[in-house]
Amino acid sequence: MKDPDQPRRLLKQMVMIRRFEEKCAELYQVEKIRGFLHLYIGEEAVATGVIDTLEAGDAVVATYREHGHALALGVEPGRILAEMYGKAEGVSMGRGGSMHLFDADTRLFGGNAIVGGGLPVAVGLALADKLKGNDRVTAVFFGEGAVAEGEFHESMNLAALWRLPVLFCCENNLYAMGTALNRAQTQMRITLKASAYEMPAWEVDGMDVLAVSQAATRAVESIRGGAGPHFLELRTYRFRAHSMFDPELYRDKDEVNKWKLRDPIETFRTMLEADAIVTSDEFAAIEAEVAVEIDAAVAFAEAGTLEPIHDLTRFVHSEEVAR
Amino acid sequence: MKDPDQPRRLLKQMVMIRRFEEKCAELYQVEKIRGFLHLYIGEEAVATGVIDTLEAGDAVVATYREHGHALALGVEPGRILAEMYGKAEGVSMGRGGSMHLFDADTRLFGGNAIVGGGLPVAVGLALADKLKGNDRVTAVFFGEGAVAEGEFHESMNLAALWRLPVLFCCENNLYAMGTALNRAQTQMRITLKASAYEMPAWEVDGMDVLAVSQAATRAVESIRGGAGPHFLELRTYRFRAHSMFDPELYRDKDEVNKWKLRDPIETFRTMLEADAIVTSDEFAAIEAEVAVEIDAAVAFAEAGTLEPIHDLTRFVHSEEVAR
Amino acid sequence: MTVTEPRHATVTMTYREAVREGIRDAIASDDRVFLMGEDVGRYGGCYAVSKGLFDEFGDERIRDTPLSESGFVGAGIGAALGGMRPIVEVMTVNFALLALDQIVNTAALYLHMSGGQFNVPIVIRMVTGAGRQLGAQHSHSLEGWFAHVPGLKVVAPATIEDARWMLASALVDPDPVIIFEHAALYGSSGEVSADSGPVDINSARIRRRGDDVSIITHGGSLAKALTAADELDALGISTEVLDLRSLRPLDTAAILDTVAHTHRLVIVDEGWKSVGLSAEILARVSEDALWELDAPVMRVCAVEVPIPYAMHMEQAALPQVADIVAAVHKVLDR
Amino acid sequence: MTVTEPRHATVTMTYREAVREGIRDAIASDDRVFLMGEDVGRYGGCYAVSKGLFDEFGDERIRDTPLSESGFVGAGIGAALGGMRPIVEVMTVNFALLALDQIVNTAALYLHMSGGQFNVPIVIRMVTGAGRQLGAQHSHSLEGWFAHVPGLKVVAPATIEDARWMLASALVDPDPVIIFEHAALYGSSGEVSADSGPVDINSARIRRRGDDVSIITHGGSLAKALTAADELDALGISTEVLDLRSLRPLDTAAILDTVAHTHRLVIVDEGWKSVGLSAEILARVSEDALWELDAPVMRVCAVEVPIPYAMHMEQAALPQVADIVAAVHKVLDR
Ligand SMILES: Cc1ncc(C[n+]2csc(CCOP(=O)(O)OP(=O)(O)O)c2C)c(N)n1
Ligand SMILES: Cc1ncc(C[n+]2csc(CCOP(=O)(O)OP(=O)(O)O)c2C)c(N)n1
Ligand SMILES: [Mg+2]
Ligand SMILES: [Mg+2]
Repeated sequence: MKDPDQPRRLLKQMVMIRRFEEKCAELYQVEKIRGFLHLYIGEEAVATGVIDTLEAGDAVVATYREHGHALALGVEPGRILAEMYGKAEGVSMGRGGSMHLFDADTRLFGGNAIVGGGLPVAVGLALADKLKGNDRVTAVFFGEGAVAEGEFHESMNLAALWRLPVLFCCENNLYAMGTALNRAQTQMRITLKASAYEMPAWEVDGMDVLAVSQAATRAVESIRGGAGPHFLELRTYRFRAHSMFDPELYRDKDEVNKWKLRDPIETFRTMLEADAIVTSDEFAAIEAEVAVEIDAAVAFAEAGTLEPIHDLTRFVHSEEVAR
Repeated sequence: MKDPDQPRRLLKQMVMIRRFEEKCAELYQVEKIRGFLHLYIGEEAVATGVIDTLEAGDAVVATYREHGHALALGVEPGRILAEMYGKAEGVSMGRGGSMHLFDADTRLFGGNAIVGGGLPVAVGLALADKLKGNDRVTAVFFGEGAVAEGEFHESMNLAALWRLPVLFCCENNLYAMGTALNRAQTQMRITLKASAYEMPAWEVDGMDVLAVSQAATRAVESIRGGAGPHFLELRTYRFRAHSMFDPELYRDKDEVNKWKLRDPIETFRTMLEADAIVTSDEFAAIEAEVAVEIDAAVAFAEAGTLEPIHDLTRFVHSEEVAR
Repeated sequence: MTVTEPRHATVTMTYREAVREGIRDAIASDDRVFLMGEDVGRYGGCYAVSKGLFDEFGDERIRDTPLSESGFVGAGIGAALGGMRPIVEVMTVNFALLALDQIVNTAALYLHMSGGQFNVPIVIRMVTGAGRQLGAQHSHSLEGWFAHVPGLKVVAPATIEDARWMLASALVDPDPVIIFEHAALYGSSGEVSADSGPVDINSARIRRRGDDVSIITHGGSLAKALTAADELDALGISTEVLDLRSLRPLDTAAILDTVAHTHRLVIVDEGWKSVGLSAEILARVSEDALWELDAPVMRVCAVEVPIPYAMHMEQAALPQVADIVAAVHKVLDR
Repeated sequence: MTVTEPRHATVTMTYREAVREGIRDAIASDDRVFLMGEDVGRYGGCYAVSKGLFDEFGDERIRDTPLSESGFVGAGIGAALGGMRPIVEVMTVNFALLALDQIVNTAALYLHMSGGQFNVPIVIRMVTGAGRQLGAQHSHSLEGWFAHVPGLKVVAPATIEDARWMLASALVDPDPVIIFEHAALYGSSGEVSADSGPVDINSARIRRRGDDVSIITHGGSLAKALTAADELDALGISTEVLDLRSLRPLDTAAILDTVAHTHRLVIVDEGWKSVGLSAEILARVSEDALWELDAPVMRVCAVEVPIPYAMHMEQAALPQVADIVAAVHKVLDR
């Protein structure tokens, strides 16, 4: 392994996402967080592994299930939580909520709540980079449900045709709300969709953070080398309901439990412990650090302020002076 | 050949389409026909070959380049021409024009002028047949340009997923207005798009009416046998400009002339004469019959009447009584 | 011959149940009817409207679709052309933006473009509205857009009764009908006639009689208007409340009648004001009843801003009872 | 310090050339600007607007796209977010129905949803209007839909001068601007200032002064309104004609000013009447200038029917000079 810090970093990142979202679920129960809340629990290896390979200046476009992506990009947990509280100190000033995390510093372009809606945007970001001669990559995340949308197809075609630096990351968690993949597609090998655009596409174990990281590294290198867009199908599973409103009538507990045996954090931790890379004491330390960060995040969100109502009509148009 | 009348029938049908459209071009010059006029000249073998295999009760959905399809379905030439004249005797009462030929008797559901727009409609027609237990096929025609549209992708997926009796007929004439296929798709083997939906797909010489007919026959049989949707890529070429407004800056005369050597009517006639299936006298007779029919069509259109203006607001809502 | 109308038996149910009963009825009584949309089946519907129907009717008649709004709405149109009577559910109007080509360029135009040959008897249901902190992409109220388009009919059931019975009427209609259900209404409950059958879906209805001022509204805002009317009543102001019910066609006669009666008008619409439904109502009144007006009409609409997530900001963006009351005071100048 | 404004040099060109010059200027003077759309390059543009630009600037800056309206409009939005200044051409508003998700849910909302972080400096040009017998699917006038949406700016150049210079202003704007070009205008020609530079795109402009009645219109209908004004002049009726230019925001002050001056108003809009742009203008006048009106306002709009192909029917469906003249007589009661 080239980067000696990587294992611990990835592990901590995943733990951070997990504990952060467990806290979100709690806070939702007590109505500190409102609206729709989609948890990423079970899928942490995907955002963690992919985003770890990105560099400063690269862009990310994600969905409504994007807390993990924001955290992995290094957006402050307190500002994410403050956003869900609807506070002015939130990443999007409380205008966006859980589904609309945006951050200019880390180039997080949403938090898009229209299934498939972020894909053309990612294509355009990459087009801008290509036209400017920037050596940047845009990673776009979307569920396997989005693959049925016309916008997916149009975006894949444009990116391939113009050889744009886009990394398409399909988070295949087997369900789109209650619709199992086999109810949405006859051809369930999603990488074959990419082949229809002559785009290199790999199936990756999305529960194995190292596998994700390796595949993403290879793809990002190839993209930066000018080979055009690449496609990763990241096979994963969400352990929780689709959102906080979902009674989960469409899948049975056995299936969920079977996948939980492949918990990306547990399996990685066990491996690292077996290889003596991270000891159980160190793991406990990680948990402790994370707990402190999350407490701080909650404190930050709680202490946040409400934007004054008279500012309601801000941000309909830009406030730049030079019109 | 099982059907002894077929060769002559196909030949005459193609000649009819050719001469009819040549007449349309003339009538456009003298402003009898207005609006957009898209000619099918050069592509006659496609509609002729496919539609010859359909049975009464099957449905057709076509594009704005659909005179050939209407004629092949048996819609009266006079009523088609009257439509382009904007006369009340036209198939669509003059409301539609060249791009919107509709005919309930032959189940021609447009004449759709939105690229890709007819595809979901075809899927729905087939869904209705499947739900009703009808043994019918819906053939939908669209250009290779439509393959980039999201509606194409969504329709292919739905038809495949629900195993609907749809025959997808992609008229690949290599250009979408001025955009050559290689400017629109990286992967130019269009049948591979169908593979992404596990749909059987064949490349067919669209300049050879027998090849078209054979492929369509096989596909339609398979569809009626319950095998779900099939896809034909019909490789053809339009000899004329995209519409009457197109200066054809995007392709050179050499290319056009090369394709004209493969004129579907000329090659078929030559073959039939060589095989002594149709003599040159018989061919002359066909031309003569067609000329008479076209004269009659023009006379019919000329004699047509204008719908009274006070009927303008008809057909916004149905006139059935039982609401 | 006049007969005494028998008083219909009534039952109590939620708006959600009312919509579900309407769907159940329609499917059970007509082989051509089926429900199609994202997660209407196994999941039970995003808003639990179709819960239980999948088990009752199976996957052909309660048809889950992939996420392909243009595709399955278009397929619904095709099925309607093919002789079926599809009820297509677009989860919310926000996602219907992906299906507008099919709704406007196909459903609304086919009858006309075909010279009367092909009508499209489709019913498209969709959720509209804001108020649950779902953010800007999930809070549109675009009824006005649809009400702009000839060839469509647009209705908005605001009461449990209409939620229960409008669907039947929409299915009888030979042309496309769009039904807007406001998300905030699903949990509300009330009395419904047990066997009304198809109701008139072209006319508005007075929901409260009054003499001093009229409020015209629809859908999710009706309850707010009625609450405002109660508050005003306590202040001695008698308010008439007209529920539009049909947004296209608009019941101009009913609109003019209430204005002729009270001479003062407040329009309440959760959509944005500019070029919205409220503008059309105001326009019709000004065109046809200008001299009836004793004061300029007031519009109470959403503030012209994407709907924010934070609760206090979202509430500030949406029409509130207090805004309605204030507007009434203004048109009454007291 | 007052300086005498130098009289600008003028040149004569067609509307089509004016739009082309605007694009050429923008691309030549700013590396971030490029034109993207269906057949804008090798074909020279569906309406020949961009003819020659492909040879001049090459395929990166005059970028042909596949037929993927949602995809390439969204890509334009992304490119704008990434620091470019794309001009995206959607061939006609009819096909923009396929791109509304990106225009409304992304372009119009990103600035707001991101709490002010991400503005979208995209310009989207599209052709609108009817009158050339293209049938119902190619004849929509949906400016009013776009004018309904907060976060968008919407302009409609009706003159050669505006066709020439509005684009520059739209590109300076940090937020999404939609430019509607009426198909019937491309062939018209007139004088243009040679070096105006960006013009104000928020205000309406009086195109003809008059005292008896006002006509408010925009885009393709301006010429009809001016012709009507000429005819009325011959009858001794003095007509003021206001060209809206900006459809969102509407220049309410200018609207109210002309009404305050003439007290009688006719609105001309090629879009359908119900819940259209004309409704909003009428509504604003009624709200803010009710007592200024000496007669009910008249709207001259398209008949509420899909636009038919046959010439006599199409013309009957669209606002005509004679309809405008008749409406003026009606509001003047003479
Ligand atoms: C265009 C659109 N259609 C429907 C929805 C409602 N919706 C929200 S999430 C979701 C499921 C998406 O599934 P998938 O893409 O697999 O992502 P996952 O939620 O599994 O991460 C649906 C249908 C939406 N937000 N946008
Ligand atoms: C959605 C949409 N976009 C653009 C157009 C304009 N347009 C009309 S025909 C055409 C080319 C279509 O090419 P193709 O699908 O290959 O069919 P062909 O004309 O070659 O038969 C275009 C771009 C349209 N009618 N609809
Ligand atoms: Mg999923
Ligand atoms: Mg083609």
